[in-house]
Amino acid sequence: MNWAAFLSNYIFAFIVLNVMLGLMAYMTYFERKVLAAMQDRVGPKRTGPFGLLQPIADGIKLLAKEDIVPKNADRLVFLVAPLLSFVLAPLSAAVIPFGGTVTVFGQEVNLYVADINVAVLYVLALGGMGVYGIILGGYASANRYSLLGALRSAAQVISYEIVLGLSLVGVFILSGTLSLVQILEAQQQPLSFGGVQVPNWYILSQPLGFVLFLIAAVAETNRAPFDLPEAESELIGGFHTEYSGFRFSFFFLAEYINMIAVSLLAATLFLGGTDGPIADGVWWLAAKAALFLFFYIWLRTTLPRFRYDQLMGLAWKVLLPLALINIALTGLIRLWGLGLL
Amino acid sequence: MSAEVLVFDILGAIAVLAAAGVVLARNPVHSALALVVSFVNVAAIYVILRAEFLAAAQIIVYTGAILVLVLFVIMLVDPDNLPEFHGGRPVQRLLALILGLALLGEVMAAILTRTIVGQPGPWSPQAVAAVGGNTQALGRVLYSGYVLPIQVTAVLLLAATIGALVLARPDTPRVRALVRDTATISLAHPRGSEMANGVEPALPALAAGQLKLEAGERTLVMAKSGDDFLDQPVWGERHQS
Amino acid sequence: MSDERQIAAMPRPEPWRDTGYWGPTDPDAHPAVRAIREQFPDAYIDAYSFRDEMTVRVERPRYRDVIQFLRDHPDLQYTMLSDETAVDMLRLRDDPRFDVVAQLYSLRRRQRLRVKTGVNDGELVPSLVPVFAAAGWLEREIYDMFGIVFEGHPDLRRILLPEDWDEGHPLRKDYPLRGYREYVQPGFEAPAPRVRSRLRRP
Amino acid sequence: MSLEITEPTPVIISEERQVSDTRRELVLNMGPQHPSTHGVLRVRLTLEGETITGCDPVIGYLHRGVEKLGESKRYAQFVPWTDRTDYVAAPSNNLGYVLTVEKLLGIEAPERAQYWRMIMAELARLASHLVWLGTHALDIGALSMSLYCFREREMILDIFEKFCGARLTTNMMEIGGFSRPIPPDLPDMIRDFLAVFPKRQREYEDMLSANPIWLARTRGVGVIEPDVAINYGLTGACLRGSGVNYDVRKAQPYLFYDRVDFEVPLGTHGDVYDRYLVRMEEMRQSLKIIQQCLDQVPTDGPLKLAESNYVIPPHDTVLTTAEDMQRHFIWVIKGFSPPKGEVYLAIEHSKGELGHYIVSDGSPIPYRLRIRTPDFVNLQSLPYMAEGAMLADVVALIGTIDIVLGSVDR
Repeated sequence: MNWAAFLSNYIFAFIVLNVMLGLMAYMTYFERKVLAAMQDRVGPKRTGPFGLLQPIADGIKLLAKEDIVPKNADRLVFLVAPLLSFVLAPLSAAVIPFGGTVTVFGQEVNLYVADINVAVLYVLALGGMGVYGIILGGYASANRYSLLGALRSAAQVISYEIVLGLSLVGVFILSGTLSLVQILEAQQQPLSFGGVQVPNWYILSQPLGFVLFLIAAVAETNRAPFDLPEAESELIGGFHTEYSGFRFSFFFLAEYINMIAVSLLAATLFLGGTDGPIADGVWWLAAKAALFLFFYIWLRTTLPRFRYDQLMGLAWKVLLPLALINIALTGLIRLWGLGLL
Repeated sequence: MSAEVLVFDILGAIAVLAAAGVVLARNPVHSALALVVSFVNVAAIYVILRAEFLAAAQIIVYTGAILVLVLFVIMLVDPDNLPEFHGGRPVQRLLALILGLALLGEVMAAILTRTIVGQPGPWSPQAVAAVGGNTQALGRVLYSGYVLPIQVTAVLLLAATIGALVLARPDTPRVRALVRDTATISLAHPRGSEMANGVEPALPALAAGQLKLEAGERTLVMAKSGDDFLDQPVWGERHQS
Repeated sequence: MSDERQIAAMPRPEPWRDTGYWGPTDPDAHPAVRAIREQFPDAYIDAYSFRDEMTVRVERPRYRDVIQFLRDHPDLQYTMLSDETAVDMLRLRDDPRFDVVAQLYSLRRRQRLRVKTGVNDGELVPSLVPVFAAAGWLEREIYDMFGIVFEGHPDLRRILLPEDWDEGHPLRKDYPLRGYREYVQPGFEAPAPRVRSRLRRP
Repeated sequence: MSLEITEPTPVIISEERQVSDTRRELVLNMGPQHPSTHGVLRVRLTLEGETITGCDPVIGYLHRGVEKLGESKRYAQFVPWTDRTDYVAAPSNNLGYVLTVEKLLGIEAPERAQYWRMIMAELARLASHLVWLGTHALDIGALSMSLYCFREREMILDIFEKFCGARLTTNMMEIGGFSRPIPPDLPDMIRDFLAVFPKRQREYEDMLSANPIWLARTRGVGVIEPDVAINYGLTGACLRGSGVNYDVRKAQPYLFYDRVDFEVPLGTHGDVYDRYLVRMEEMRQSLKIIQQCLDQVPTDGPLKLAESNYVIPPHDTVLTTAEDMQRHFIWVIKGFSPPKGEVYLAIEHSKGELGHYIVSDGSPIPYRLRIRTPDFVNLQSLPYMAEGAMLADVVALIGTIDIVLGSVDR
């Protein structure tokens, strides 16, 4: 066991996790500020300079709130469900490559926590497991309507997870691998069309895949136009109605971590992660991820909500066929490229 | 006892205990949760065996999709008309016990006497590494030797989905009973009055200026005075000029 | 008076007299009144006009038939029931205690008409719901406020007051302004405390 | 740290009735404390899976007995109560009541006052439509629409505040005209608003009118055929959305609506989207009306019919002339006694036809005061529209009827 490599990797993982949690907290602040700016108002400004301490204030408020467990709730499952979705959310950042390898104090440190050769499948698996947080939350609240709301959002997440997976197959065909590190390297070699240096980002060669991935990612995290099961909580009571206090904030913050994780994934897969015109580096990845986060918030301010049947219809009748067509096309082009056609 | 074997023993033990939990739990949802735990442990064991693709597939397919649908059924169906797990007449229980013990005996015999030993297939670790990892290896084998089985299972799954769709189709779409027949009014409007003579009155003459095109393929008709369109409301597609 | 006011544009004499929104002001010249007279000679009681409005009073049993007739008559066509309400005539006259008033409006001829009928306490009034679906809630409110029961109404129950309101019907003239007793909300023993502020009269 | 609540407070009361062996109906209570019921409205929905099979709106949570109060207050004392019924468009309510009383008394406000009444009524229509658009879009999910709409409404409320001192409960109209002079810079303030608003309204339309999700959520939802709308007694945008041309300002013009040129938009499909288009067009027409009124209004002349005994004498002459002081004293102590008779007058309120029916027995207190509010009658069509609709559509249907519970429950 090469203890030094393990230790450095562990420290890097520790840093990534803390950065993710910090980003998550300030993502709420970022969202409220951008939302306010788009709605012609100011947003949180009182707590600390420019309202920067707002996330901490929210955290303390939620901590101080009474943590009610309904009487006929299934106690154990009720307590575990939010933890499940909160813990699984940041794990998907483990496979995101934040850069190449760097020598620190003479020690080789590679700027990714783990390079699994099925990295994208690992992220999909985490998404699949995340559904359990929602379902168990709804079931354990013993409230008939939060159960219905939970099952609805579970059905939505499963349908869009399929679309998510299939929309990425195009990228796998082009890059020939599932590991994000190798996908990043594949995107770093610039292509040259008649002297024009074009970065080989997959958004250029996979536009349809990119759009499908974006829509499915927004739906997967129950955000913006696809937040019907939660919004319909006015009628039915979404899965986290019975939760209060810090337990509720687990669900609430898990959503934000999911958003950040998916934005990082999208930036790495389609916009060439840390690859940038001037100096490659993690700041490019951060800029691209911020672009996606802004897109999330932009959707939330402008678009109204889907109705439940339109939402499911969109997934199965529109996005899935498009994803399959995208795979077929990419496959044909790939074969034509290899001359095997 | 290298670290791997130790971890394997722990995971194996948890998986077996969880499997036992599936059978013993009174609440069906708890037994489903136990099943989730055992699936995750099996996936972890796959990872130890360097079969990451299988581990990811196990979690995505089994726990992520199939078990979620099982949970759907368990939660949506009322607990009281779920089949009784622990019931069953004494004769059945006795028979079940005997068969169970027989199965256990066979398995233990096979394991203890080491008669079942897998033959090493063509894919030695070096061959797998040469191809670029077990995902690539799996892909090659799957789509070279086993293309026919894949097509057959695809058709089978398609048939199953269509069957499910037919079963779940709502019986007959209800047409909304129009309230008009009880309280019809005789504003000389074809659908208002009882259409005694069955003839629909002519469309009202529409000056071009009166149409105001709007987004969403809709037109608003602008009435200049209180007397326009009084005998015939502007209704329906007929005004797509 | 200051001269500045004299030169004010003198308001038109009798401004509300000749708008023509209710048809001719002379009862005999009004088409609807004439049609009712010949169609329902027994049900017609009288017709009178005030300002530019025309009111027809009919017998209670034929109330729904008259209004159905006014709605379906080809050249009357009072197709919209603007409003239906009741007036407790306790202090103005004694014989029929209540008046059920229907304000009709003819979309086609852009004219209004008011049909009234006298009802005593406990008598049944033929409901207008089969003629106008609008009468559903209007009659439920009349029942809620006055206690007039409409025969033929699909579900006549209280609409504004809580279901367990057992103190009669508030808009009757003999119902005190503050009600008989404090209303105790279900689930509470005492009524909501009334704030006695120093400023208000005791 | 988690305290167990002893007995669960039933926020959502539900019973499940066995309709037939295979189907089971769910009864669901929506409200009365509910973010998208525009106030305290409770809707009992019976659901079969996703579609609604029965819908029974329960109202009366905001019932204050306005009509009973009307029978214990003098004519002029009741005016503040009118702007508490529909608290979103208070000037229109004042106008409705005051015009009916003036018809009973047989008097008419001077020309200048009538023009200013028209301007204020149209501004109230704009304010009410902006509240409708904001909350309707918010219910369907477009968050920022409500912020934009209330930003414009703020400008209208400032105009009201400059005119009568109050933003919401304006209580501005009096029997016989206005007793306070018109602030000199008010017309310019209104003209600035007229210059800014069309551009802002185009912003709303860019966000909603061609938005595919908005179209998907509103087109074909809550369809009402014209004859059914007439039969239900619907008025206002709910009726005009189905193509029936009935606008009280055109059908039975009051004030000077016959001197002003404007058009009445009529929808062709009678669904939520058409009513949205009709109301947006109504806003543009109101701008036209206000513009013409501002041009036509005489800049001087009396604001109040001071010489009639039914009207409170103007403040300045009360202090100076003995005769006015005496008239003022009698008017305040005894009030005025109108002729015996009954009067019904309807005006075009932002939500439909607002009618007042006053029976007078000659005493200074009205014998019977009936307020026919448009949203009470329009709300009756909710069960007709909701039957067979999806659960998520109920929110859109309540929004399209545009109800304010103050005027539904009175």
